[in-house]
Amino acid sequence: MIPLSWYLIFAAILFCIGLYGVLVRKNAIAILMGIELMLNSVNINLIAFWRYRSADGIAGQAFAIIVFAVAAAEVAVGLALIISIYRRRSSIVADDMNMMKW
Amino acid sequence: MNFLTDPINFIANWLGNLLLSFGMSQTLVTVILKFIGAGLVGTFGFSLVIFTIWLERKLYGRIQDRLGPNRVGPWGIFQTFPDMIKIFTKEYITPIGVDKIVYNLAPILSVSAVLLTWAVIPFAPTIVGTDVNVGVLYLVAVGSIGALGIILAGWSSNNKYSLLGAFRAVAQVVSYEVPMVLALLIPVLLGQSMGVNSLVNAQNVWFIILSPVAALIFFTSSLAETGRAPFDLLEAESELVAGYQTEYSGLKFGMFYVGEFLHAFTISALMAALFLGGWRGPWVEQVPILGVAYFFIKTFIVYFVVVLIRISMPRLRIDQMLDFNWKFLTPLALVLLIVTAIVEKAFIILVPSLQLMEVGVPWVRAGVHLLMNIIVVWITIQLLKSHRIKAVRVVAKPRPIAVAPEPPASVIS
Amino acid sequence: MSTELLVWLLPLPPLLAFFLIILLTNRYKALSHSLAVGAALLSWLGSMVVFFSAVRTEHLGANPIASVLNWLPTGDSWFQIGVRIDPLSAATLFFVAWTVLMIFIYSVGYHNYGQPQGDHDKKGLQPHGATVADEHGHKHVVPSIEPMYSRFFAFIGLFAFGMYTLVISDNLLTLFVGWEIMGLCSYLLIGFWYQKPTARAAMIKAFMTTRVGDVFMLLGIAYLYSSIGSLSYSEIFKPETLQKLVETPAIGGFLSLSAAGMIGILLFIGTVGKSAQWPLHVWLPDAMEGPTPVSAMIHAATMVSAGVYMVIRMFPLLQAGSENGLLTPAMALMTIIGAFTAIFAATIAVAQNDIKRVLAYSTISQLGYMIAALGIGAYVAAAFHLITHAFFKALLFLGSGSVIHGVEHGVLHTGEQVDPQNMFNMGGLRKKMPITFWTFVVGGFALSGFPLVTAGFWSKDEILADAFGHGHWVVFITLALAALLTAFYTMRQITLTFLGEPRTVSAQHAQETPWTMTLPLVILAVFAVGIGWAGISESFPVIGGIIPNFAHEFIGGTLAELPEALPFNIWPLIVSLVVALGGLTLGWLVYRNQKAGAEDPLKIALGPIHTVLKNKYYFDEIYDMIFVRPAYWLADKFTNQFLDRGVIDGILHFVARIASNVGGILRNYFDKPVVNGFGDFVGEGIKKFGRSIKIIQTGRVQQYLLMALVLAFAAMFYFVFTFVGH
Amino acid sequence: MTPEQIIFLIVAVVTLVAGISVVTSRNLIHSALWLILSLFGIAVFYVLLDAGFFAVIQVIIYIGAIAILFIFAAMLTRRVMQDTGPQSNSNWWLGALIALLLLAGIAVVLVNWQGFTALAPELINPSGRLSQLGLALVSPDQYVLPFELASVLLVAAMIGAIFVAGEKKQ
Repeated sequence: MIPLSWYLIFAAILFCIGLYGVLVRKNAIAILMGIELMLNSVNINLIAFWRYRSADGIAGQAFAIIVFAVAAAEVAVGLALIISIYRRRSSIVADDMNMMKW
Repeated sequence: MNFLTDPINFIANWLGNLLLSFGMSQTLVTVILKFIGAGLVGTFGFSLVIFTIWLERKLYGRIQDRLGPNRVGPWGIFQTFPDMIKIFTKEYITPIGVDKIVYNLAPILSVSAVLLTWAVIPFAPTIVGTDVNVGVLYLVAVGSIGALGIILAGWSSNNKYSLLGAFRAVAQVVSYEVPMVLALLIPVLLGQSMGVNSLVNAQNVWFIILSPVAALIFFTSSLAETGRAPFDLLEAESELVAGYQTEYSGLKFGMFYVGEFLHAFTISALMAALFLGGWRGPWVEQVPILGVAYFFIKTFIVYFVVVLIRISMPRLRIDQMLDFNWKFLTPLALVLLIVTAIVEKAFIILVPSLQLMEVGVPWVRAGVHLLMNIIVVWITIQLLKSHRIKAVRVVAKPRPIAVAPEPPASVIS
Repeated sequence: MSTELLVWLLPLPPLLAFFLIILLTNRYKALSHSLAVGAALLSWLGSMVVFFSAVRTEHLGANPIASVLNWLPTGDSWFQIGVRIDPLSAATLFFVAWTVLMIFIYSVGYHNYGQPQGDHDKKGLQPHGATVADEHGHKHVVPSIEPMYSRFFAFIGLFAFGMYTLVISDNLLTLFVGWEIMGLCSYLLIGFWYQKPTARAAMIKAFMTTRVGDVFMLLGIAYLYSSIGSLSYSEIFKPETLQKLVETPAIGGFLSLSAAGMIGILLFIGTVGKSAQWPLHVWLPDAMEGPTPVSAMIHAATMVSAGVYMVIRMFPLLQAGSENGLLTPAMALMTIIGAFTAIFAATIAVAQNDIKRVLAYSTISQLGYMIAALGIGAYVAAAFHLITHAFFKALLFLGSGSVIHGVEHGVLHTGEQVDPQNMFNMGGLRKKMPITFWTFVVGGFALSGFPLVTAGFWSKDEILADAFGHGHWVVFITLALAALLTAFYTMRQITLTFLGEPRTVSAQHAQETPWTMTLPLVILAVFAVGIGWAGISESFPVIGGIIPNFAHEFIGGTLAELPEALPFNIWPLIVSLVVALGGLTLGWLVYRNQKAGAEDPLKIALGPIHTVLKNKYYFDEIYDMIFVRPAYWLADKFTNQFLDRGVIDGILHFVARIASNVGGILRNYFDKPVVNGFGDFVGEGIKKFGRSIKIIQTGRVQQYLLMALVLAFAAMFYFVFTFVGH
Repeated sequence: MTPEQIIFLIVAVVTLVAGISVVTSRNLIHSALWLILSLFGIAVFYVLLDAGFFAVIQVIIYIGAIAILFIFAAMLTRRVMQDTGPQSNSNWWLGALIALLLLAGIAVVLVNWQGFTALAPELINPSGRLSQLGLALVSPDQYVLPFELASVLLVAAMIGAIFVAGEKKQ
């Protein structure tokens, strides 16, 4: 039997990896990938907590479904933005997009 | 259970008992049996392709007023074997600049995705790889892996045409998944299950009678998923050389080739299982092995249609094809799904109060669904009529390539 | 699905059709009428299921099919709305479903579906015909399709929704909602051809006149609610509630009425407006400006019936407090108004030439019949006549529409300038339009009460027998006279329209209408005959009792105690035989030899009285003088010039000047120095501060995130250590 | 060590290695492929957690749609197959520090929590769970509102994405 701690630690590591990707990758698409990793680790937590803490309910699963939907929406809009930016500026390096300042 | 009525389970039982008597644990025996089963289904699938390739070439020939393969074996039936030997012994060419891992991974993904589908197809009431309770979703999931294979092949080849083929693949395969899933939901709704075997079980009346439109949508969109004519834009030879498979040779190309044929056969099998009653037929309850025969008869009928379509239809243009998907198939499938859901729910509510005769209920239900389908089709046709393009689309006026110089004025006078 | 749920769903299809047509399919004529007719068909199907399950239910009156919902919270209780199918509403539902479906189908043909677009047709005007060329190149003018075809179906869909709502509702409020929806639809449909000035005037007239009745009805409903705190029928008709209402005197001791009487009279005024009883009858004849299916639906079968339906529904309340056969004030009022209207409208009908106006006055007269019947307590007879009348009057209206349509065809064909609605321009149509002729004859005979065969005979006879049996002599004689006149003008109409020789070229070229119009006629004709057999009194000689008196048993079951069946008496039967046959014969004798262009023989016989009748006793002119002109004067001179411009504007200008002065002072001495000064100070300060820290804003999203996280960690560590410390 | 634990450890290691490769790989397409592998690993976890439905959904949505979208976007925004130069910005050490700090923080919080090492309870009625989830998502007193909100969000995202990425016709 696998204790809950394994899943939680695993999810935490994955979350931190994703966070690292978001913080340091130059490429905007890679940043989105980092976000996906973070969302997935959250989903693992949701399902794991559901399985270990309240297996007779469905709250965890329902939330996971909604996370799926949000992730899909986020990727669609994010990639659309990236492609649109690429079309205008021929670059998807996040640091190049620094127009929004004084 | 005896050998004559259900040989496969009989042998499996016997083998299991034998292994248990060797002192193996129950888990291990199950695993071994599952592996043997998977190996059998896979091998069976591949060997079937040998036959379908011959069948298709033969049909192709007959339609074009040729003989088709006719040298190796009776009616050329062993023609595929020399071809196989040829393809096995060809040189593997790896172009410069390819992404090697991905390049080699792509054909494997593409063929294994198709083969994975066979895991949930019920051949007979008792012969089914594994009856996953979300089998229909599994089909979709596995289908998307196939798309992945195509994209990777196109990208990793370091070739413009391959990449274009991959782009088209994304546009086509991913788009056509939408109406396919929507159409798949209709059997799910009617059979009230997502397991493929329980869907077959639920078909007292074949779902193609209950919802011919759904069957048609599913058939069309899965045909587009296979990427065969008239939807073979991923590899349109007149535009893209050979699309995503341009840079492949030898066995790797063979894998794509086998994958395509197997895919065509698989969608016929799915069509048979989901809409044509699968293994259902007379006396199947007593003799389960008969189900295999029924199943394959239905599958081959559908496959025959698939081949006929491939042979006789011209290729679509990419914009036409996407228009057809997003502006016609998807809305139609959505409307049909809503209508079916409403009718089904209304029927479930109504049946107790109407006190219909118990015996007639499935047929009444089928009739009501069929009627709604016909109404949907009728309204669709009316809408199409009223939106048909009234004038011929205006094409830019042809410009003369070279203008003749004005004759000097003196000539005229 | 339970029957209750089905009842809830009955009004929905037409409403859906209305919205779909208005919002989506307005441009597609075939789709629109398919939607509307399909919706009517669905509702009809549901109604039939409900009706037959109602018929099968034992003691339906005591245990109606009903369900309620909490709707509006009113303090600590809920205002409930619900549906209720008791025998009366079931029977009403039956005829409403049939007539509505027939009229929907009829409308398809009436608006010339399948014909070409008109040459000069404009929205808001009747179609004027289209020119087509046949294979020889000859040009013909044929009827053209209605330009606002879809709109018509949307409106009648909404109308059907209102009617179904009214019939199935179990309380006065939703009944009133349905009532008002129908009022609106009637307004829209009468003015359907809104570019015709007469249609515009008629629509406003109809709306305003019925509004008078509706206001009183709303007062009655409000009074009822404030007295007993509920509007649902089952609450109102509890014996203790009725007893309480009878014992309470009306507000202000008005005419020493009881509360029950007061409410009854107020509600009855609503009926007077809706069912076009004297003195609010003036709108109905003018409403004939609308398309004929509308006349049939609104002004014969359903909407005007709704008024009568409402008083029948409220009968226990109206009757409350009557002892040993004495009429309550409300019932007495109903008797007087009903009987008077019956004879009054019948006399006018005799002198009308427009085929639809005759029918309109006939409708008023027949509704008066029902009201009078109810007034003398003949509950079942009134309800029964309501049903039979709905069928044969819808039949007559649709038939007249068919006639007009046929003659219009002739008018278009010949290009003659004649009024296609004037009966003196017709004649001899029985050969041209046989189906219309025979069905019209069936309807006309049913209206005149042709003995034994037709439905009208049985229901009318029952009313007369009731009046006779309860000793209301005056009512009996009045109604008998009205019946005589009815038979006379009906035969006048049939003779002028169908018999004899064609009096114009157009009539010669009239043509039978398409099947969408004749099929409803035939079906309604079957009902116009057959529905009467459901109400043959059991004591009737020879044929009584062969068929059980279904109407009496079933509809009578609505009341708490079944009304007793009257013993058979030969006199009212003889009278009704004499008036029906006599009137018919007289009508035929007078008009059989009418020549083209000749004077109306009645005019020669009656002289100036005929002129009075023809001008409807000058009621319109009188109302114009008494109500309309003073209202205009009041609005212009008093409200507009004195009140609005003088008083209200003056006050406003005065207030405005003061406010403007106060504002100026505030601006100069408070706003500019204090508020602006402070605002500028804050703004400048923020600007300086921002200028000094703007360096942090690099525009790089990842650096922001880093900074945010670093700060979050700092905050976290601070809190963790603080908490650990304590 | 039960077989389950062995499977867990193998899959976890593969998933984490794939995850690290996602954020460090120089080639964006390889990143995406590693992402797919990582997502597959997570799907396996769902199976281990008795949520087979989610495993299938994970494959359909993440691998069938999202990952393909990533690859597609990467291909669209690429001139050459190989990326050159470092793929991380100059703050990479700060990012790594923050990530490690966060991990440490979470670990500290988790270890101090007494439910940390709980074992899974027996699953009641595993087959009816899917229909229970489906009913809960559309029943008015449970999750219909969030569910509908999510669907509205998806529609809005779809329209937004089409609008943003679509060619502007002048």
